[in-house]
Amino acid sequence: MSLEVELQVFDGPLDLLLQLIEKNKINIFDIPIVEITDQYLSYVQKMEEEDLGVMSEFMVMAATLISIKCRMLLPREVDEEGEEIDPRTELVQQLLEYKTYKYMSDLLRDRMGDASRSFYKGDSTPKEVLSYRPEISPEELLANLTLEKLHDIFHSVIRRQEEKIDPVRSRFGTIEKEEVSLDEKLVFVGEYALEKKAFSFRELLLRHRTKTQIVVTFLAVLELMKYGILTASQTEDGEILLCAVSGADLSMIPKETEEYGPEGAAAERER
Amino acid sequence: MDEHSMDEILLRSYEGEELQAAVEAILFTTGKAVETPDLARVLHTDTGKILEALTRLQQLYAEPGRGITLVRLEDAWQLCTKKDFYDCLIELELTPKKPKLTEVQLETLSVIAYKQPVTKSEIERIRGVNSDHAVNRLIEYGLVRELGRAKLPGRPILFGTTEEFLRIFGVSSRDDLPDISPVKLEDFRQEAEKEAETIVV
Amino acid sequence: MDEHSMDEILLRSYEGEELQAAVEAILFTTGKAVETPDLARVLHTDTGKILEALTRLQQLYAEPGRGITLVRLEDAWQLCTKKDFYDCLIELELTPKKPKLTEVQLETLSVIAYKQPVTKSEIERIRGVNSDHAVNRLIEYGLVRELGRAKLPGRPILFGTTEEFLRIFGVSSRDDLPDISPVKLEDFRQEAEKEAETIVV
Repeated sequence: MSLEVELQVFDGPLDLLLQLIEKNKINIFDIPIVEITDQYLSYVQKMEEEDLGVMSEFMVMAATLISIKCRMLLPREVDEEGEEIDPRTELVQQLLEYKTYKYMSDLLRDRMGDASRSFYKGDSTPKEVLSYRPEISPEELLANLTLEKLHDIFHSVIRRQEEKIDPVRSRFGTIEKEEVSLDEKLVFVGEYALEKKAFSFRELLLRHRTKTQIVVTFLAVLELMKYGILTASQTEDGEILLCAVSGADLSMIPKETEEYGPEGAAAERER
Repeated sequence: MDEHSMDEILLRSYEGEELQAAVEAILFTTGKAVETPDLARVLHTDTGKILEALTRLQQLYAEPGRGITLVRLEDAWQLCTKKDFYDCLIELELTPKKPKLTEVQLETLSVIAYKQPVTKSEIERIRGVNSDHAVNRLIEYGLVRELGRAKLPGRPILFGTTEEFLRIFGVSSRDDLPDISPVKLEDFRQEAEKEAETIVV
Repeated sequence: MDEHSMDEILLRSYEGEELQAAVEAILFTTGKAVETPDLARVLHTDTGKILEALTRLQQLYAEPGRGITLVRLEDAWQLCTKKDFYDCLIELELTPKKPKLTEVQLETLSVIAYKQPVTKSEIERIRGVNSDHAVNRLIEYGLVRELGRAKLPGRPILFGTTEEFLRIFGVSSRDDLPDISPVKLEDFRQEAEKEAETIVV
């Protein structure tokens, strides 16, 4: 299934995904995740990277797709009733919800066109009548406000603002495009694994704060498992344990991996 | 300016035809949407009688020889021209208020309209993309307003639609918005399944 | 969205009841006196027919249940409220709903009080949402005023509280407002950082 995506502007990652699904005439409940991920990534690759804020949202979706793709390859998890869990379920629900609102916005647009054919009239209250309008007294407005209360209100506004600022991101003056090479990450995680022998996935991620870093680290772990350097298991409390395979060394990593980034995603896919 | 006071005015209640006429006079002069309780207060009567008068006026305007109509916006009432006369009115070089909304703004507005009261992060979750800018523009256009704070960590602002929203979209209340229901979702599901059947997977 | 241009519009003449309704719609929307020939031009008919329609409208408004009337000023026509209802219009002015500061306005006022001189975009940054409307209301209420222009790109207006505001609170300057200590701010920052760390994983 090949498809030329014109470089039009999409309102967000869900919008792009929905249009890919519609163009491919795919059953939304049975998304061929490999094809869609490929198409999605090839579109994102061509995207103008001017707005990093928007770009990062597309990247989050890319990571979600890749993660679903990975989970599709693994044996299916089962729920309490023994039913297989489809890794796509959550995404499908999100797409359906988004599609519903998009559809409603079209209906609203029609309503707006129709309603705008009515005209209203301005205020024509005579001057004489207006002269009866009492002035608003600031005293009355502030009657229930004390200095303490004003202070408390400002306090809570500032507090909320502080809570909103992501302390990690707020330390950056400008956000630079982050070059994360899968090669480097493979070596890094590989060396870390050989040195530590056993560690939790969570522990590994603690060193990586940005989304791209985390995504690439995750990919590196998958690659290392593929090359037989790492094994993964899950403890009862849900912790993912990674262990270095005894006798493994980094020469088991093939040399041709390419740089990973928004562009590298495609290279990763082709292998 | 001479100081006017309440007791100068004859405090009397209006009834029947006179009440109806008074309501029309108020709605015509102010040109704005006036709430039922305000009409009742000013005319010294109860909201039941006001609603009766408004209904009679609505019937009068519905006659073929009339160019105006009475619209309800939640609990407020406003006079406006019938849609049929749009053409002759724009020939008079009048332009109706009509905000140009972008796709993004319209999408954001529909989420707010159907999900209200809703926080920014909930809008973001549904749209999959940061919606701060769109929300701010919608507030600026007077279509969306802050309703208060949610009882959630960080006490985020809750948003909802305004009376202006109802006017612009020609609906009397939020309940009159085109239906969004699980039925719609079910439709999409069936559509998708039908489509899928025609494709050889 | 749909740009109507003159030639797209069906240039049709209005007649009978429809003409009468169109005349009412025009007089209602403009609110001003409109001359007979102008009405004839816009409605593609002759002044004779227009005068007939106006006469019929005048008769309609003369009915007891009506609050508006059609007055003739030389060759121009205007809709206005019947004099009998002046009293209820005055009462509408005299007994407005008690203005009360909303949660949004209070928040905005506190930001302006503590951050003055402050621009609208700074207020927006702090509150996380467009606050134009609240600022405008506070100015209207005489609690906030423009202080001048900031030496920033676009020379944005700087806002601050009025003397009236300070006087009501019995403080002589904004420096006398209760303090928000830097220690408190640092606490918030650390709290937020701790939260963020637990989220990253």
